[in-house]
Amino acid sequence: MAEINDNLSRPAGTRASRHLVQNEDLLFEVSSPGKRGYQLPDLDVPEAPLAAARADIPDFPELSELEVVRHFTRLSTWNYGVDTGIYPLGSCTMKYNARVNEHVTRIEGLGDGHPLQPESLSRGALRIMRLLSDYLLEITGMDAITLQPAAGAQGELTGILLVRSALAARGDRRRKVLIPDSAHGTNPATAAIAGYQVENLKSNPDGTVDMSSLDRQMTGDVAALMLTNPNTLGIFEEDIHRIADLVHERGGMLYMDGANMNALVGRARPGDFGVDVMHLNLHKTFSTPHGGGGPGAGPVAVKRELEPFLPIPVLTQKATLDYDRPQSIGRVRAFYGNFGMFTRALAYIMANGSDGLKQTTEDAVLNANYIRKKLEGHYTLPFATPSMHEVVFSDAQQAQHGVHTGDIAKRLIDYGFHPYTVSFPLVVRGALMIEPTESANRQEMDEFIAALRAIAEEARTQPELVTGAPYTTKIRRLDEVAAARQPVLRWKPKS
Amino acid sequence: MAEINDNLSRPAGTRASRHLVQNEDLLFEVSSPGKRGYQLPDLDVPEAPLAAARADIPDFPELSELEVVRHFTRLSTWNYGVDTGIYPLGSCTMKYNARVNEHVTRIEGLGDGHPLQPESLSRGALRIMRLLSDYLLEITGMDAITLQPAAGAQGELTGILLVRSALAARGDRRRKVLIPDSAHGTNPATAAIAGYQVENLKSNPDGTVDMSSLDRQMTGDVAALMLTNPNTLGIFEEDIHRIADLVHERGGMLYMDGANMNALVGRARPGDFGVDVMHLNLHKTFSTPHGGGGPGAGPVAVKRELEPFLPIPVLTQKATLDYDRPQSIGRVRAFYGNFGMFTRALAYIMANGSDGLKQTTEDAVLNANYIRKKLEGHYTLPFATPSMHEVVFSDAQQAQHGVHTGDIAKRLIDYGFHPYTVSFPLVVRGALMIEPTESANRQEMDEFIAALRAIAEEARTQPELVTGAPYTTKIRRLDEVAAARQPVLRWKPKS
Amino acid sequence: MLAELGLNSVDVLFDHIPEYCRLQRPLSIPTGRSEAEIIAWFQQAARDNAPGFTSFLGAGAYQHFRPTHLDQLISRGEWFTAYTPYQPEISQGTLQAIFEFQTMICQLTGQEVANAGMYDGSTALLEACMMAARVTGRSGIVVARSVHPQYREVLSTLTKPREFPIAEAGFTPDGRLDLAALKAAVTAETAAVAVQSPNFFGTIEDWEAAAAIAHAQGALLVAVIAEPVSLGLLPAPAAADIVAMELQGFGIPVGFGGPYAGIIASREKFLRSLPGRLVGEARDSDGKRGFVLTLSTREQHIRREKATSNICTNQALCALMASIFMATYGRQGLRELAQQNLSKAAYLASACQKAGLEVLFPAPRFHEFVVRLRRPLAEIEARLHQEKIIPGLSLQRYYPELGNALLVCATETIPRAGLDRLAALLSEV
Amino acid sequence: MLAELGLNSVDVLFDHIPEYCRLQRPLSIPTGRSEAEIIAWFQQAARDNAPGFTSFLGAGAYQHFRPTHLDQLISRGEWFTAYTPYQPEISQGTLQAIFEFQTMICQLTGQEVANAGMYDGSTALLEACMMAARVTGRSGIVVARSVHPQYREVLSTLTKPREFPIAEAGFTPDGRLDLAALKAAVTAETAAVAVQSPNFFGTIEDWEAAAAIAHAQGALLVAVIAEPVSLGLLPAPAAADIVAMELQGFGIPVGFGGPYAGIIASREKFLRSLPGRLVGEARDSDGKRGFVLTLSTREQHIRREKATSNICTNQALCALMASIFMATYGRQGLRELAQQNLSKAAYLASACQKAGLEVLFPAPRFHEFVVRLRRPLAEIEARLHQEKIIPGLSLQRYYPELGNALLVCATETIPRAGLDRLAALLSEV
Ligand SMILES: Cc1ncc(COP(=O)(O)O)c(C=O)c1O
Ligand SMILES: Cc1ncc(COP(=O)(O)O)c(C=O)c1O
Repeated sequence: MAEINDNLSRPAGTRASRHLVQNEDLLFEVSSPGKRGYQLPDLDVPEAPLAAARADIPDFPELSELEVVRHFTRLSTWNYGVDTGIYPLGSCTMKYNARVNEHVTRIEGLGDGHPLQPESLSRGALRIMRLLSDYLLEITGMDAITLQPAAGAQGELTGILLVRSALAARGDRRRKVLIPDSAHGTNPATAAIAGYQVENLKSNPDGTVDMSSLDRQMTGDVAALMLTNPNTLGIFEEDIHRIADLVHERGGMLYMDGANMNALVGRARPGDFGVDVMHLNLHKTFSTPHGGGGPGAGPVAVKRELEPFLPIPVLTQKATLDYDRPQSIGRVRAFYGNFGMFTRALAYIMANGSDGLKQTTEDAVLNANYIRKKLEGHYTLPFATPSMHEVVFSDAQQAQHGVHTGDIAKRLIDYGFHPYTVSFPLVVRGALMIEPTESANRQEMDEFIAALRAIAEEARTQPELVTGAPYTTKIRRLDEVAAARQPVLRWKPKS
Repeated sequence: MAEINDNLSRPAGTRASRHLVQNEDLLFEVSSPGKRGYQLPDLDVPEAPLAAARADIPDFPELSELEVVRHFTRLSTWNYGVDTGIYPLGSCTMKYNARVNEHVTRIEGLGDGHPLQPESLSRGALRIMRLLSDYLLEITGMDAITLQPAAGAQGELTGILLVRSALAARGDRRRKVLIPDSAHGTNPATAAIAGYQVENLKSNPDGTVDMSSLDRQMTGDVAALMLTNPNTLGIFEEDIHRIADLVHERGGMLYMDGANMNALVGRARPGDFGVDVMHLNLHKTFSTPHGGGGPGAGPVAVKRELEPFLPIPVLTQKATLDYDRPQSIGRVRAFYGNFGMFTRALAYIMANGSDGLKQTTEDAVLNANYIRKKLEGHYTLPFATPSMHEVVFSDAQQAQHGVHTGDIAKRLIDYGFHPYTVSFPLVVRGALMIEPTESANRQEMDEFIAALRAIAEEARTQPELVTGAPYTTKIRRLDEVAAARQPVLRWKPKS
Repeated sequence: MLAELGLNSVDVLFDHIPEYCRLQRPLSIPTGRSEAEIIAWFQQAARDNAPGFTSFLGAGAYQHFRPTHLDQLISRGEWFTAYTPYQPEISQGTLQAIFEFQTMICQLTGQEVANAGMYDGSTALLEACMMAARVTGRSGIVVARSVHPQYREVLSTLTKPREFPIAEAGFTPDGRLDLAALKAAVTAETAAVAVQSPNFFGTIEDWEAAAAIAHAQGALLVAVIAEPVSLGLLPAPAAADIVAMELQGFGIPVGFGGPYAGIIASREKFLRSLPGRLVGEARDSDGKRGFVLTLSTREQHIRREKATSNICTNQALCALMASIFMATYGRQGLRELAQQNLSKAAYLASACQKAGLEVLFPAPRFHEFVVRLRRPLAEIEARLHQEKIIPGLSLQRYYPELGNALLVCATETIPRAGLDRLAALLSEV
Repeated sequence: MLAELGLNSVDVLFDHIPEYCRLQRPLSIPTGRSEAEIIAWFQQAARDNAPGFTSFLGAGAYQHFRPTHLDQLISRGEWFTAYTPYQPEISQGTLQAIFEFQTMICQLTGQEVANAGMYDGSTALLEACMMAARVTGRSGIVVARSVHPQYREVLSTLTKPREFPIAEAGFTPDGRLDLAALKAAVTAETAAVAVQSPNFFGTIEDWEAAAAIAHAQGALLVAVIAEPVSLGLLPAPAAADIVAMELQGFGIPVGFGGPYAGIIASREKFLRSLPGRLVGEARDSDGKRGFVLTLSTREQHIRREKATSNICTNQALCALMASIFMATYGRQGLRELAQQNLSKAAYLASACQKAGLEVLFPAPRFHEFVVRLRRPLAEIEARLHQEKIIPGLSLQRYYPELGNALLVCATETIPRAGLDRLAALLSEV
């Protein structure tokens, strides 16, 4: 074990070293009575009384400003971000988050603007929303858009509600939504919340929609097919035209989960291949930072028929706010959505421009295919179908030695890389879902490839080395099962 | 050795863990042809020709913006700063660098103001300089000040030139400067550059100025005594009155190195105890960040007699610039000095106020005495004299086991702390010079004390453990001797 | 790289996309612009808003001082360029921060468990009501009319497909929830009773009274809090069963309405019904404490259509801002901050009264109140804008029954002179 | 803690300070103010300068676009809250960055070694001359009158005590160093010949010619460079023996004159005479490459009065800014940047000429030039300030012989319209 810790745990010649980091206890444990990290101006009006004020907030932290800075600095050093290195989390599009996007978002007059200030004093903000909307419409080929949804999943919900209203307007009430088995979990969860029954649609051996199943399942009771394209296997649904036609013929609508739009920008537009409604993830395709799990933004773009139902307020062509929309589904979120993501996404689009956006798409697809080519054979490729912006392998070969995708992921950490997405999509048993994005450079991709090859070799020759990983981290593999069995979800003072 | 690496190297229950960090080669090694990290606006005027333009900058780096961000992010993770933890580098006053100081420095109209813009358009900047000057004069008890010197050492040089000019104005030309053996290296270096012979003044057994030596050496040929007070041993020169009187009686001037002014602010003023001229280090006492080795700022404050000689331009009471100073020594630096440090220091003074400044001094002195008390016995205290803001031990006990101050420092790293100042001041053989500053909190000081006690124990029982340290860092102990023997001071392409 | 793939053009990689799907022209978007031009463009946009105005707008988005270290800390790449901490060994920073966040939310709200965050207050209210429905097996919702109108709109939009019956309970002339009306509205079919405090008018509600009414019918009380700063001084909604809170007031920029962050806190016994992510303590193979995402069998990526919510990406970075804000102010500072807000609004309300304006709703309030204007805001607005003042929010759209009512908010950011000035101007125009 | 020290008051710790030294009253400074008040105070101060003005000032402090990631990176605590890398094992970030910096400076200047930085360009010139004196064993300095006047002032101030004789060499009507005058001034006593290019007037000098004159007498040529951006296009001063350069133009804020950073680069054979810090490659006990401060026997902390300089704290963070700037622009970008500066100034100069103004000095120039005004700047300034324009620097103080001369700088930051506007205004007033 000592040997493993010492040598094998730090594979030579890789990205990874081990270095000193600071331990840091919980805020409550480093707290000491009477400290505070901030000073307010002296109160310049009489102190008002409040009869029923609370006595105290027991055990709430008490730290100096420096202690706060150190605490959150130290914690950050245990994290890994895009700024740290390649972050090939499939389906998440972990691309570079340019600093200028952060900068413009914080400009005075934007970062501190109030959502309810009069329109006459919000011209700049509305112009930003209008221009972003226009660009997104041009990119998707759709007719109208709402920026309101807070993330992809909320975009899905908004989209499905639009479908429901549009069908209702046709006098058509349907009870089901069809979802491929490769879909992201938010798709079925959304459909259920929107009051639909979810029906599973099986993939064919190519990893795409099985047309005969679709033909069978696409009945008059199906409101929509929720399709991801390229799908979560990174495969473009080549039958998209027939799919769309079939759905439309049967009176349904085609919802596109646009999480993978980064494979298409500048090369193909959902509006041109039959999509009725779709969401975008600004935090994926348009580089707004992932922030450790958000915020994101999930604009929903629609074809003309669905436009009357968009959430209020609707941004008009003249960049004013229209609340008078009798057919609207209503609001899906207070105010206008995650405005700070709009500024970032718009800055991203401006910086890239039409040329750069297309190049970005091409680089993302090229990188994924490069990784695919270099890892084929070392890992099992479940589908021979061409890949777009991401590639999904399975751990079939490694599983024979008792090494699974989750183990390989942990071992990748020892090589200095953030793992790929583990065990998704569910249609592939033991999936390794790899999305390099356009941001990965050649040198680091080669190192990443070499690492995964080396791990494949380790899985054969020293499987317990892989299943015991990671070794290089401050905290070793955590027992998630025990954690869930007796959940401890908050700190409590020792009594 | 494996055992050392594994267990002993990471002392349990300390601040230190080891965690994954990224390796990163030199810029030139990660460079690839054709990349660039920045885009300029299109040139909107005709491209002008230049006959004798250079062909190229061979091997200059070529990186994308993300690669630049990753490079400098990764490099930073191998560093240790005040934000990381306690940084008890004696004489350097590594205190908290408040973020608001950074913020105000970058406000539009300040950060981008040009030094040569007309005074009528620089009122705010001049007001900042005036207010800072006034506060520093109040704190030091001196009569006039220049903010121009770029750091402490340049402040010293400025101060000594002022002495030279003032004496010359008295018709008195002297050749020597007297400097205690405990002084910082910049003191003798400065005196030499200012054209003086340096004469060493021995300390007495209390670690302070030996009055009889001073009496003997303070001749009519000595222009100044350069005294640090509290001195570099952290000891206040209790005879300061007699020292000043003696120097003045013999026609010399008393220069005070104010690097340790953080022990006095709000409690004692050099202007009240006979100092004629002194410098301050804004990056020490007034918390401007150390930046990995600067920038600093070294204002020089003087008594009335020296005022006519201050560098031009002189800031008047009305916050205008006076260039008409016939007796001035001239400029010591282009423009007005490190203005960005003035804003930070002023914000620091404003945030603390008279009450906070005094408290800060008290906390700094209290912390140093706490550490002294807790380490006494474990390490040898060469002087029994009371300590102020820092305490100096010697490695006498540890040296018996072949463990020296430099080894103890490296071992401290394994415990998660930045070392103290090693081997300075020179009057103490094997010095450990510890300055916690007011920013160190009790908990971390206790851990630091425990670490130094544990190392004292290790030095006795496992000296080779200490002399082999550090074990926890990415790079182990570096061979500085070999590096100096065959210096490699730049990267070169492999031929 | 193309060569290594045996390709002569990147186009080949797109060949399998059917011809008719492919875009045959460049996007009609200008070509890439430089950073300098982009910054200049946004600066112009910013100037076309209201930089430098003194604003008395609140209504769910509150201006507070944001400590400068807050943005500096979250701007570390390790925070803002990471994603959901799926790989705990290299995400302990985010995980520990969320664990701390959950704890602080519990401490503030008097609840036993809190999740890692929702999108915002409005969607948190929705999720809370759906959770109540899961817990009670009922679907009726009674919501106070003094809950933020936009929150109520969101609730109505997103529950419509599942046909949750929603009833409203009005408010009394003192600006508080009409408890009698509430009592009448709550039935044995009621899953959730949603009450906001301070309510939309800034008035402080009585959690215990509302809880008693809800519990009497077996319904759950959903406490809605749109201004977290109020919890520095106001009693924790410990009587509530679920707390749906907006965190914007805790250091998140007002920023034209988002991104913000919401949370759900509740009782331990309802844990398995909670929506959203949860972080829990765990041990590593050496026995060391660490943190992991836990109880994910509630979530969409495992449970799919049976999940407690469809949420995936939440507002983690905003939650981190809130954590840093809470840690910075701390136990004493938060109280002082709340006290300042209370005092500023009290001063302004009385200044308005002294200036002859009618202040509606006499019940105790936090930092917002309603004042009746002599004329509709639309008629006097221009004059106030000239003075670089945004006086507050007209309630015309949402509460026409209140006439020319203006919702005014005064936080710690407005010095006394600014308060005096507003009172003077409002009485003039 | 006091208790543990057996003290009942912190005052005891100051008791050994003699009574008469102790301050018996509080400092006459206001008590501590809040962050919000401090920010407001500085914002007011900023407004009292010239925010939003278009400025054509250069003269040793140049406005360039600063990539936004630059400030974000240096704001990481690991960079800006660290100090001099005395402990290499926990300072490899700073050390590697300086090693890269030294390399890039060598690549740009065509020199063999470069130090880790000096305070600024003016003090770098001084240090270069003192170094030349050490190397040559002489003390005479000949400096071109077209070297930045403030640099010359600093040189004069700081060499005075050691009585280094300084002679000046004038400039020709084409704006270049008068080589004949230089030749006449350089003697066998001359240690250093200091020449700036682009010189203070923006004119480009001939390094080889100056070097030949210096070397003919055994003196060293000190090349002064006040605008590093010029090196993107201008030939490296490889003929010089020492380069003294200001780095402000490489991403360091103009910021009212500082902090900036200077450097000294030179030939390998003069290495032991270099002032300032140096970082070198080293191996650790496992044979891994690392970096350390090296050759410190030249420095004050080891050598004391025999040190090559008294410098200790230098301008490391500014040097880091320069490194990030250089790495960001890179091999191609730096050239393009220089080309844009060259072109803007050329355009403006010709626009001024077209507008009927006299442009002095016909020799090739970089991004600055001298134009003769019809009236003294003082008479027309107010009008230009009204238009929010700062037209440049009057040369009255430093070069009275040039009459109403104005030094004008045009960098990449000024769009064409701004250039046209200045030319038009200058010809009007
Ligand atoms: C394919 C797909 N669909 C939907 C989502 C949900 O988007 P969000 O996390 O923004 O709610 C994701 C996010 O991971 C995704 O990958
Ligand atoms: C006592 C003392 N004097 C002088 C100096 C020199 O100051 P600076 O580094 O700012 O030039 C120092 C700096 O370390 C010091 O500690």
